[in-house]
Amino acid sequence: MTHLIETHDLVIERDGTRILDGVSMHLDKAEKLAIIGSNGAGKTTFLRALIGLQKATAGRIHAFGHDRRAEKDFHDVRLRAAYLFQDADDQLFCPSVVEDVAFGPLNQGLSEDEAMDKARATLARLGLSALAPRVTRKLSGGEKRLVCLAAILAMEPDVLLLDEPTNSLDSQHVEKLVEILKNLDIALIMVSHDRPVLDRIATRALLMKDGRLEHAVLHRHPHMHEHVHIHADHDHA
Amino acid sequence: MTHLIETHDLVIERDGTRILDGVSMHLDKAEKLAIIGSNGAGKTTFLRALIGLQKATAGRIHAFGHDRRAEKDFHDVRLRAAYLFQDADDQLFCPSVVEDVAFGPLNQGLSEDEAMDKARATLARLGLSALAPRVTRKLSGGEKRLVCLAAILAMEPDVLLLDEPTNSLDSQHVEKLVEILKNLDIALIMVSHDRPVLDRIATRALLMKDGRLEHAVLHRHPHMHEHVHIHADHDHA
Amino acid sequence: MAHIPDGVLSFPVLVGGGALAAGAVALGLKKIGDEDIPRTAILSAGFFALSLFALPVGPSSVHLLLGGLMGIVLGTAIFPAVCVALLLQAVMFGFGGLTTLGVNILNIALPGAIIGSLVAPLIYRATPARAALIAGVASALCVGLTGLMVAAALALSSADYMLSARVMIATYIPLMLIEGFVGGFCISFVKRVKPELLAGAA
Amino acid sequence: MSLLRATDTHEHFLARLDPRSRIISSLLAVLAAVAMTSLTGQIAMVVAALALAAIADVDWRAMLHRLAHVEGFMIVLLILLPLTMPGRALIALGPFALSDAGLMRAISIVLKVNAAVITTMALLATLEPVRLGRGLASLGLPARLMHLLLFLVRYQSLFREEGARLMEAMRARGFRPHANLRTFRAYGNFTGMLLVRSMERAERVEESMRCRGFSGKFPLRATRALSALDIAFTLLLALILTGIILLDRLA
Ligand SMILES: Nc1ncnc2c1ncn2[C@@H]1O[C@H](COP(=O)(O)OP(=O)(O)OP(=O)(O)O)[C@@H](O)[C@H]1O
Ligand SMILES: Nc1ncnc2c1ncn2[C@@H]1O[C@H](COP(=O)(O)OP(=O)(O)OP(=O)(O)O)[C@@H](O)[C@H]1O
Ligand SMILES: [Mg+2]
Ligand SMILES: [Mg+2]
Repeated sequence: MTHLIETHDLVIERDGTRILDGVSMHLDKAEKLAIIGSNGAGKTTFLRALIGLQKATAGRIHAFGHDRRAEKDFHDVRLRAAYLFQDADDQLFCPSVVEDVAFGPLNQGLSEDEAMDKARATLARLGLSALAPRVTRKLSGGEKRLVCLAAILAMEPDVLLLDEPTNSLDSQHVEKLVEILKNLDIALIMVSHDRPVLDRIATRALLMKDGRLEHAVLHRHPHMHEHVHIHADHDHA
Repeated sequence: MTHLIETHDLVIERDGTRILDGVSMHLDKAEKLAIIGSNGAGKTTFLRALIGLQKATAGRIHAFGHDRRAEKDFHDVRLRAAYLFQDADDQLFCPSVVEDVAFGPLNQGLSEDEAMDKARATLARLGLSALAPRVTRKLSGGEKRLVCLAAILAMEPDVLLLDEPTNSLDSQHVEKLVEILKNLDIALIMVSHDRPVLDRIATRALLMKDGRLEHAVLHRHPHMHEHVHIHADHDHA
Repeated sequence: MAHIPDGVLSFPVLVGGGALAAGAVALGLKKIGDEDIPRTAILSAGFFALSLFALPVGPSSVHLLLGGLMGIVLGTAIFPAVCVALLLQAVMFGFGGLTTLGVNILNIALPGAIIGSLVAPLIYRATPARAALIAGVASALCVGLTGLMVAAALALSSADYMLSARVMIATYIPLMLIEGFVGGFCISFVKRVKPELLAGAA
Repeated sequence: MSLLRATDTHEHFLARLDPRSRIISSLLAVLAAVAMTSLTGQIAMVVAALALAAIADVDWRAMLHRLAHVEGFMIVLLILLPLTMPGRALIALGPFALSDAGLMRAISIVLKVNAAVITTMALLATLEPVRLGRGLASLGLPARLMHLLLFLVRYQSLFREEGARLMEAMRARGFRPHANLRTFRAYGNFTGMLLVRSMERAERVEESMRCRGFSGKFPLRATRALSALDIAFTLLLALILTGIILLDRLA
């Protein structure tokens, strides 16, 4: 077993409804795995289960060389597999942006100063230095999302679990994110409805359907179609 | 002045920072107006100002034939211009889905039964009948978004103000939404980073930049590019 | 630990506590206008939800009493807020009791109301760091006073409880420390993020 | 967690009782439980409470779970009373002695507290909080207090969920609580964030309601008259309670 993360017949019930009905999958080193599926299919539930935020009803989760069952088994999984929440509001809880980004590194044992430096460096890498002193509650929707991304990247995880990372990002920031994710030498699982972005990043895809993950194929072919561009008027004036 | 909604030199400051710095625009009947712009540009702030949720520092808002200044001026604007919040969680407050969708029609003076019928009909139109009895807080991210859409469509407004409506929707639901919006015979303003969707719906586009709205041109040209498709494996097996 | 259940206290203590609490709640209700009801209520819901979280500290876990913070944010509206919260808690979760409702309201809300009203104006004007210090001390004091009042209610009910009551006071000391720190950091957070929240009682 | 299981979902006869009748009945029962002076009376009250719970068809496992929590407060008393009350020593533990009077006192408290809690749960925990609020209002609770209660009911579970997600976000980034300053600061941020969010939620919800044309107050339903069933139930209970009180005083 050399997979980074794998699940076997994972079953999850919530309020008596079976959401996941035997999910088996694995993630290998440096793999960029896309998970697609319709609204309510159980993608978020699955990601949360991987780091133990959602309790499994049955089945096995094996991560970083060990079986993970009880809450304490997941402590070090969470330090190595960083999770981007689907809703940015749920993820931010420190007063200022830079403190929020420094929270993960602090928990990893860095000193206050080191953690702050790392937070600032990560923000700079994403072009967000200007946000550092801002109050997290007073950011625009997209800004919150970007700060959450910085917060998990600052932990330098081995695996990224991204729940719809491009939601509410503008095209420039999507571009920047794609570049960063493509060049990162770590494994990631990315849930998204944004097909063009998945196409550019993913090396493999799975489809969540009827409570299971099925193989899906990525196949590329050249395509001709009409494309609309929107520019500011003066670009052409 | 026959525009449905127009603003003149709208200025908005929040916490002493000037977010909007003289926005002038207008929306005509049956127009589908796209507003684009980078994260934090002020798009959400602008939409909120149009229905008086965000107080303007200076400038004029003229809607449905009247100048709108004080809180009470906006009461009937809000019944005719329905606003889809950027964050679905903020918008849902009734215990069950069908009650939430019926809330607007009820306030418009329909009887309990009529409002419920309308709510059910709207949900059916969006293919969401199965969600009707569900608890709003226990929906997936995309499901919440869809219910919010149903809630404002049920009010049969004259104008739709949509703040990133396709966020976290799967491709089927995006498709359905695009069809509905294209075929609706009402005006709308749509803020979004989802260019392909804007392309298909918008008849005109504005760019939010440096606190102002600039004209932007939509121009279409045929385009050749590689396209990746993701299917479930068995589709091809 | 501050929620005394039905069946422990004597009738005179129950009646006395009930009467005083009724007066305090009426006073608090008078101070809030109809238009303040949603704000007070939703904030109370926030406090109520917070008090239900078991915060792990080392090997054990604590529930915050929040008397100090509520006093600072809500002022005298703390009485009705605590009243509905304790009623709901007694009915839905079986914590506290129906006959002891009055005594329990006083035990939690009275220290908060007095100390909170005293320090709220100071906190409103202070820097975040100073505000944190003041709020921390106030929170800890409120927990201590609540402990004393719980002990007093027991001791007044029966001489048999005397010694137990004294020992019980000692159990409040760790909670004072924890609530002092958490309350202080909380106010520093609020000062930086949404100082308007502190304008109500100041 | 919910004790609502039977009574409010099925057509149970308790569900057809007016909330006022249930509130008054449970108050009477709790008062009687508190007033017991003899062991016989206290045991009789526990039996009566269990019978009520059986009639209400409560979820016994949830009930046990809650009782276990309630005993938390009493543990201190239960341990301390036998050790500190004067009386005949039953067992000596070094310098400490368990007195008979103290032990009796502890047992009587356990019985009284449990009788009260079980009745409250049987009659009130199974009542939907919104109906409880309306019932209390028609019994004279000030309208403002009722609105506070109704808002509290509606929003406390929402904030508990939001809080739970914030806690998850902390755990997801490797947070582990210790007894140190960093832990307290994280809890302070957590507490502050939840408060700020409740405030902002209040603002947003109000906006969302205004956007959908809401302008007035929540409609209050008119109170209906008590039915014969309501009166019969409360009277019968009062009669039984009187019997137990007599038994207690004679014993
Ligand atoms: N708190 C909850 N309690 C019970 N069921 C829930 C809860 N939250 C979500 N569900 C249900 O679980 C199912 C899976 O939800 P999940 O959030 O995992 O979907 P998803 O695939 O992430 O969808 P989306 O693309 O819309 O985010 C849905 O049917 C949803 O209604
Ligand atoms: N509550 C607030 N108080 C003060 N400033 C705020 C507040 N909320 C947002 N801002 C700031 O106002 C500016 C505009 O925010 P707005 O939400 O309108 O942006 P947006 O264009 O909708 O961005 P996005 O695409 O990310 O949603 C941003 O710089 C943001 O940081
Ligand atoms: Mg999801
Ligand atoms: Mg926005």
